[in-house]
Amino acid sequence: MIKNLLLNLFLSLVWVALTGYLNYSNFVFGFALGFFILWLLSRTLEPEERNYFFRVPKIIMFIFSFFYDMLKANIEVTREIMTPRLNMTPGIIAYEHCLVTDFEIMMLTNLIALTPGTMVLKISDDKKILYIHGLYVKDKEKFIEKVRSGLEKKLTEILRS
Amino acid sequence: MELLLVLLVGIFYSAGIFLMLRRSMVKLLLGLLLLGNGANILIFLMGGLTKGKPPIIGEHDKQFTDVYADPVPQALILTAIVISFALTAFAIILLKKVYATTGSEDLDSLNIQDLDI
Amino acid sequence: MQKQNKPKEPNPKTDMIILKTATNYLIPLLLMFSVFILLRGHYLSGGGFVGGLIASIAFILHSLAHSTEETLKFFKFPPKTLIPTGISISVLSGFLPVLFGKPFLTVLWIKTPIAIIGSVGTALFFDLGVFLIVIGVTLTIIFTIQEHV
Amino acid sequence: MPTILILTFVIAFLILFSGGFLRSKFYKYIGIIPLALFIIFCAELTTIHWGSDIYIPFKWIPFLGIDLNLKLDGLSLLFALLITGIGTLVFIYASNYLKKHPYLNRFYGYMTLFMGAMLGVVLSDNLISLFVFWELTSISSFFLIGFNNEEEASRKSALNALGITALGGFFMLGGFILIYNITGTFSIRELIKLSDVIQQNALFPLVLVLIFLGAFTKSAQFPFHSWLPGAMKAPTPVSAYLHSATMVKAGIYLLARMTPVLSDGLWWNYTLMIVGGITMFYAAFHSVFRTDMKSILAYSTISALGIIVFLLGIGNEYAYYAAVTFILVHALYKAALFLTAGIVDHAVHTRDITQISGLKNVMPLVFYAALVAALSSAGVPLMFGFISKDLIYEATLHLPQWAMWITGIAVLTNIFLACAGFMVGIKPFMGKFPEKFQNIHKPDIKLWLPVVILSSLTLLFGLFPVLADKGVLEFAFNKINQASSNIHLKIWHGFNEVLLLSTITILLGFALFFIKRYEGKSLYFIEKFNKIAPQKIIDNLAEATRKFAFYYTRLFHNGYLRNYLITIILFLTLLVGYRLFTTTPIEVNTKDLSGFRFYELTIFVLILIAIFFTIMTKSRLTAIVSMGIVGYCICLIYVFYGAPDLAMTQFAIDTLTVVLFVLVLYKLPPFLGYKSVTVKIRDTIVSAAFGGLMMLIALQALVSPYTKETSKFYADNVYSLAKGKNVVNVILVDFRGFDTMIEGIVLSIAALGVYSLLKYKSTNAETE
Amino acid sequence: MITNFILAPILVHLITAVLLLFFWQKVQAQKVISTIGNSIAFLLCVRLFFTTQEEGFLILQTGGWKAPFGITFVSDSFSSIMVLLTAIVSLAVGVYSSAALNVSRIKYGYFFIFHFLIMGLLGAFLAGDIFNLYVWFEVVIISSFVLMTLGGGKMQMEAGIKYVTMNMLASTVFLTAIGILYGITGTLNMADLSLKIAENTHTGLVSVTALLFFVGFGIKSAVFPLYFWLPSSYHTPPSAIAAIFSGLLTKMGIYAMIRVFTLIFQPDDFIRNTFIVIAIMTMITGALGAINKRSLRRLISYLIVCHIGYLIAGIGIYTELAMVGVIFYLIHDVIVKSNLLMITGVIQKIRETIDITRLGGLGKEYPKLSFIISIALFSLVGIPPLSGFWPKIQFLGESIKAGQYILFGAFIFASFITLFVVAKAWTEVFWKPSPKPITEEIDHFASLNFWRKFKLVAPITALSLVSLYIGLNADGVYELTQKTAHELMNPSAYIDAVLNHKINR
Amino acid sequence: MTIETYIMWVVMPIICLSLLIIVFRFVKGPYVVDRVIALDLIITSGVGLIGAFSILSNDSTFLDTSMILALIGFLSTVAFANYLEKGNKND
Amino acid sequence: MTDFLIITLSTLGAVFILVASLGIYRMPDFYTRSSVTVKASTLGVGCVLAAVAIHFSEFSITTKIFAVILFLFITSPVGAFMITRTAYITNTPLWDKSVRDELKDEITDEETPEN
Ligand code: NA
Ligand code: NA
Repeated sequence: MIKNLLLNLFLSLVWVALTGYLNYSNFVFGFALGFFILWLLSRTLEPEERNYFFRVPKIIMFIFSFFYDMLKANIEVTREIMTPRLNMTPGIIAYEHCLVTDFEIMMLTNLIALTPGTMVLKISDDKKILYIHGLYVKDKEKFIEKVRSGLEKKLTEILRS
Repeated sequence: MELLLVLLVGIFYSAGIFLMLRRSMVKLLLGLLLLGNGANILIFLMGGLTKGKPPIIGEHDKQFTDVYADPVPQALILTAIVISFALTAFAIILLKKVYATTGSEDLDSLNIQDLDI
Repeated sequence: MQKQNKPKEPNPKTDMIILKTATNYLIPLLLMFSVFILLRGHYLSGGGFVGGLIASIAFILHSLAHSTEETLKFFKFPPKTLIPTGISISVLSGFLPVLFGKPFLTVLWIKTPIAIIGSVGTALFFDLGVFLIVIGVTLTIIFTIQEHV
Repeated sequence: MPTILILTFVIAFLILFSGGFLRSKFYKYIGIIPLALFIIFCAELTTIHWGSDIYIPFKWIPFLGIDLNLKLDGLSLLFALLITGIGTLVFIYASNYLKKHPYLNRFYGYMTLFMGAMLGVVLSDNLISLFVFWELTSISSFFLIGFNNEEEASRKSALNALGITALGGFFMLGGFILIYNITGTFSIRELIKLSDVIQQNALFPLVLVLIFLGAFTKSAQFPFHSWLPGAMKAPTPVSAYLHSATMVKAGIYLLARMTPVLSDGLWWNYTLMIVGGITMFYAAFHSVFRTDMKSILAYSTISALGIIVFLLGIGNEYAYYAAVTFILVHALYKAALFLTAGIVDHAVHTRDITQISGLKNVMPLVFYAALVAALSSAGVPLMFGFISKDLIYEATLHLPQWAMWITGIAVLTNIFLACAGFMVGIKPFMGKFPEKFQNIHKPDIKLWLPVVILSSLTLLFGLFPVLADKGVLEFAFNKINQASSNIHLKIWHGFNEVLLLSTITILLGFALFFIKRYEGKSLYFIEKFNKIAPQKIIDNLAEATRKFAFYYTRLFHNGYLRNYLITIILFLTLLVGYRLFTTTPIEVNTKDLSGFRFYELTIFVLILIAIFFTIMTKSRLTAIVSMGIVGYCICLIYVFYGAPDLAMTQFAIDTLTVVLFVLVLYKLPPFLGYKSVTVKIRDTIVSAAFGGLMMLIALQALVSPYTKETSKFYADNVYSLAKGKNVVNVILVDFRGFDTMIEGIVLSIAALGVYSLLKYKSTNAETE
Repeated sequence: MITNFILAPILVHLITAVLLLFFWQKVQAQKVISTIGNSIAFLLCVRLFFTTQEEGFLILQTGGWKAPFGITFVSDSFSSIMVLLTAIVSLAVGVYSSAALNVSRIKYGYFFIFHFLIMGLLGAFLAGDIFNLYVWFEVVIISSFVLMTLGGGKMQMEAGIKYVTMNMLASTVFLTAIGILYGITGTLNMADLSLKIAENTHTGLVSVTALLFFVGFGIKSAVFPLYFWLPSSYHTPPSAIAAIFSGLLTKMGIYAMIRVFTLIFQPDDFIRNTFIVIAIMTMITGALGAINKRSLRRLISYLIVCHIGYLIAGIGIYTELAMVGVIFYLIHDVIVKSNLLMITGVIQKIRETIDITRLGGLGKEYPKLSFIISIALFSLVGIPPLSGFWPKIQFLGESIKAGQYILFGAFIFASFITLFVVAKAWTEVFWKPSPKPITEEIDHFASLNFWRKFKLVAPITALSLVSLYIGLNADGVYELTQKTAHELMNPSAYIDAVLNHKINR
Repeated sequence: MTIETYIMWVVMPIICLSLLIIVFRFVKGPYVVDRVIALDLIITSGVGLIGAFSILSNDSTFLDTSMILALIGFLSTVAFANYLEKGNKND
Repeated sequence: MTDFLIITLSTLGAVFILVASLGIYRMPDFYTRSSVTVKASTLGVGCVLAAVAIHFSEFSITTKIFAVILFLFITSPVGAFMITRTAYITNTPLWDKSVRDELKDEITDEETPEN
């Protein structure tokens, strides 16, 4: 995967060098072009080496969906803040995740933190449980489900496979 | 803005001195920090204010085409900031050491040896 | 407000993984950025001082996330030795023109510019010395304190 | 001559340094040194007789008009002969008196040093070189008085003597310098020609006061006489030499020397007469009540010095002649008496005249010598003292006004002095020889011979006064008077009122001597007056000064850092503020100033709040967070005004500072505050005044235009010459690179300092 | 001509310090390197002094930028005198330190801080740029902070915090003054400043700025009422450290004051009168402070304050002759004060105390040492013809000439008190029998080997001899000081030399 | 209406208002942690302010400053967190 | 078109920052403040910076801005996590209307198993 990424970057740099313009549209174009070429060439490869080409679109998808979630949560929070009364039901939830590496845990924690209205307070000693502070945790299961099917699932998709 | 900054300079100096006159060593240090910042802003002010025009020649130019902020005070302040950091760092550690040896950070309790004859 | 019981001592190791992992990715970024800031100081804002500060902040971050001992493993010699090294580089770059019969600290330039960095002169080495001094200084201060907290 | 002087000093230091290297045998012959000098000076007598002064120029510091020009005239020679002559005798005397003393080398070192210094005083033509030697005599006197320095009384006396004479010396130096300012010369020869210039100067009274202070302290005039009785703690040879015959006469010498320059017939003369008059009477009166031989002699010496000062004040020819004669007379008999006292002390280990009697049988030779001295002191005819006493009365009687009164005082003084002389020279030898002194050892020849020589001279000059007169006194007189006169010393003046007064003096002196009862009571009587005595006043003054010094020092240096700071700030604010308001009209030039934007105002408000919080909060952490905000806001200000480099550095440093604080603060207790509202109000006022002042100064500086020559040069050449575009950075690494280098070193020192400070763990055993 | 040579002594100290850093914790190596570096620097300083005296002004424009744009180093007569003094004191104290200090202090970097400090002093004396002067000041200050507090106990820490605070305050005032100065002139080169200030019509503001400099330097040089840090701190560090402090640190403030008030500002009547009033108060305060002190160091501390008053007074009188006195006194004072502090160190080694009431009998036990010490003491009190005496002639003379009778009185008072307290201390320390029995354990000095004794006593002897030389060769010294004073009071030659100095890039 | 005026009169005022509100929280506290996140928020908002300002002054040099703010701004927060934890008290 | 984008993004960004600040002002306890502010501001700043990137539309500047945003997205949540965690450890109280605190349960459970 790393090899492919580097190759792709190299190709885009070559493109920039060839055209002689170092600006970002040119670079992005070079990257896209390189990606396409590599994708074409990758058909001969074994499947496990090809996952790069599936993951890049996934990452892009993930970023967009995350921004969308973030926006949505933000609006929710905005409503909470702007309205005179506080209707929220905050609390701390113990959330058992299925992640493996520290990097994954960090990513999840950061994403939870970035999402308005949620916040990780603590990680249990066996690293299995995240204690999450949420604004609306009246329905614990729903909250857990939202995290599990939302962030965690997408995260595992892009980080694994 | 000059007037505002001048006022700020005054405030920095006043607050710095006021803090230095407190009993706590930490406040003393904070006071010194404020004084240093006040002096920096004063120097900055002395170069005359130029809004948003750093003294850096544009990427494609070989000379200044526009007005630019006086670079000399900036260089002086940079030096002063760094020196003041050095002194502050040392002073902070000294504070720690004083606390460790005397068991107090109360400046009023550090007056014994001056009274010896 | 609910009064909480005194919690038990947290296990810092598990809690720190977030900071540790983030730090592991940030440090190369910070170090690269610091070199970037150092090199182009002559043209854009930056220079040895800020560069050095950023580089040292990278290590400080590491030491906050892990421990001082862990961070010190990056260094073959203690960061203290960076100080005389940095001073030596600065002074030597200042002294070089003296050998050519010019005043101390006169900047000597290599005729042809080098890629990425641009014109290379003794000023760059001077700034490099400053860069090293700042790293040495900051790390010496912070690490010494951390050991004594 | 300068060679001789320098040689004397060299020998002095050689002796001082010799340690135990020179055996005490060496000191048996040490009298050769002064003797050689004495012979040299005697040889010079002929030159003087030819009528010319000897003048040897010797360059020293031409820039200051200071030289070592030596001048030997009658007056100098009189003193030089006294110094070397009596010196010879005392040196010989002491070699036995202090035999086997472990620090004999120091003793003779100091003595030789003193002798050289004293010769320097009388030979110098230059006021500054005179002062140099003058101070050296004080110092050597200090060391000699404190010679037995393990006794507290010795140390105290030495200190007291040094204190008084040195203080006077400093004033005198001031006087000399003042004279130089007026005349442009330090040379006494020149000054004599310029005496009108000095006397007509508005500062002449000040000159007089300063010179008098010098002379009076040195010559123990009232009220500065008190150090002299204390100086008797010195070994007796020292007392005889320094504190009677020579050093104390330095003041007299100076007055005599300066008479042609400063005598104005008014201030000079009346001051000398009054001070001398009081001194001679006061001290003479006191001397009679003492029981310690040396104490009696000390007071009578003071009185004698008073007489000479008094005579110089009278200022007629008789007086001057009397003065020079009395200098010699006194030196001879007083030295003899002192040495006698030493012999007695040496023999019976006491100097209390109420205890001692009948020594005549044991040491007849000493008795006769002492008797001669005592008689000379009383002015008995055929003694040299008689001649001088006559001249004194002549002088007082020749006064235009108050002659009778003043003569009366002089007679009274002389009666007391006569009595005092008898008390020392006769009392110990008369009467029954007590049992307890049976096994005393008889004085060595080295002890009695000097006394005998001195007394012989007294007798010799008494019988043949012309020897002394033509020998040296006449020439000394001429130097004071600046003209010769018809007065000459005669053994017999015929029957006149002077003889009558002399007779009265002698008779009453004897009467007093016999009527007086010798017991401790008299001492108690005089000590009752100690409360108002000058010494007591000086002591009280010293104690008051000490106390004042204590409270004054404590007032300022009171241990509280904040008081120090507040003093500094107040001083700065008042001084600079006063200057600002008195010289600069406060103006605000609004037209050149840019207006402010709301975002700048926002930052301003943020800083304000943060600073306020820093001040008010009781939590250390909150204070630090506030400081963080202040720092970041400053960083934003730098951004707004085109200083990205500054902003970056400020931010990075600020972050580091916060980290540092946080790391260190970890264990400190919460803030302590001052409860007192007064303190807070005071601090607020002081700091507001200071800040306000800085603000006003900055404002005025903004109004003042300046050329941007330097920054323009940098901007113009940054690319062409320094190949950079960021001017700030180029300034830092090129234009003003040296600052940066040193700044890096500052940082390094701080870091290593932090390292050492924290790592170093001192143990109690290590002191340095 | 390129006179990089000016920087040679500075660089030698710098290189020595850097080398010492590489030999961290190696005590013997530290001592050797330090001594070698010190000696080389000493020789260079001596040469710098003589070259300057022969050739007039030595000027270096660092970076090859002509004045007033680069940083200029100037060695004029005054600077070179200060450099020479620094060299003498640093060599003496350097040798002394290697025997006087305990091993841990050396291990924890005493020597390199020492060299940095000396380097800072040399730099300050040679700087021709006001901001560069500030930076050198900071080098000295931070080094002194470290030396002040290194390995200190409670006393030293307590003193340290006061010392640090007040010195940092002084730096801020100095920096502020520089800022204002730049604001009204737009330049930092001292020669250029001189011209620009002379042209400036805002005389009031100029005078105010000058006063700010006065206060800034006043704190550093410990004048009344800004002197508190000195008696609070000088008695706490080890004698070697105190020796450099007392000899050179306050004098750096004086140096700067003289430089600024002769070259940049021509003091007006108000400033001159301020100087004189302050001088009088400083002398009196110092003298009174010394009277009751039992600790020798505290006593000397106050005497330092007292004698700073002499110097300030001389500057206040502001005549060429007064300046002659100031420079002469400065030369004398640097040597004597450093020496005295080292002497207290030796006394402490001998008796474990420097409290005069608990000392005694030194004259009997150490007669030769006592003699050497007495030279220093006599020089201090100005017994003629020793070094302290000569400048008093100018001080007294010029104060009378200027009609300053109170100042005249203060001089006499201060001289007298100095003499008295020193004589008193002498009687107590050297004459009085020792109040406590001297045992082997107390006298750490006697048990030292020859070389250590030599290293302790030789510097003291050397400085005493220098004092003696200054006093006995007053003529030569006057020639030097007169020339220097003339240069200072007529700065046009300096300005001309700096601004018209040719350089080739 | 140019971008500059829009930024000047709409964007910057909003950010400034935010800063003032944040400072209000800073003043109120009540705990140090509240103040610390206020500080953190000021720094982050400062990045935005610098961004807006660079549009305003049409000078990209300031972005370097915002980069440094973004990179090391959280260091003080981390330090405070460490401190509070070790100090184990919330004064 | 670019002007519109710049205006939209910058306004959006500013508003997000405002929301964050209002959040920190209005929210009742530390945890709620922490959970609404840090990210809102991050998003806001991201938007403003995006506007800047479009404004300059230069490669080097855009990459720089990407870097800034990336850094912000890495560092901000880490800082927030650290301080929030510390807040909990140092007994900063929850809002009294909070519905549950499972962390406390867990900790007290472990501490006092007999309960
Ligand atoms: Na710098
Ligand atoms: Na201005």
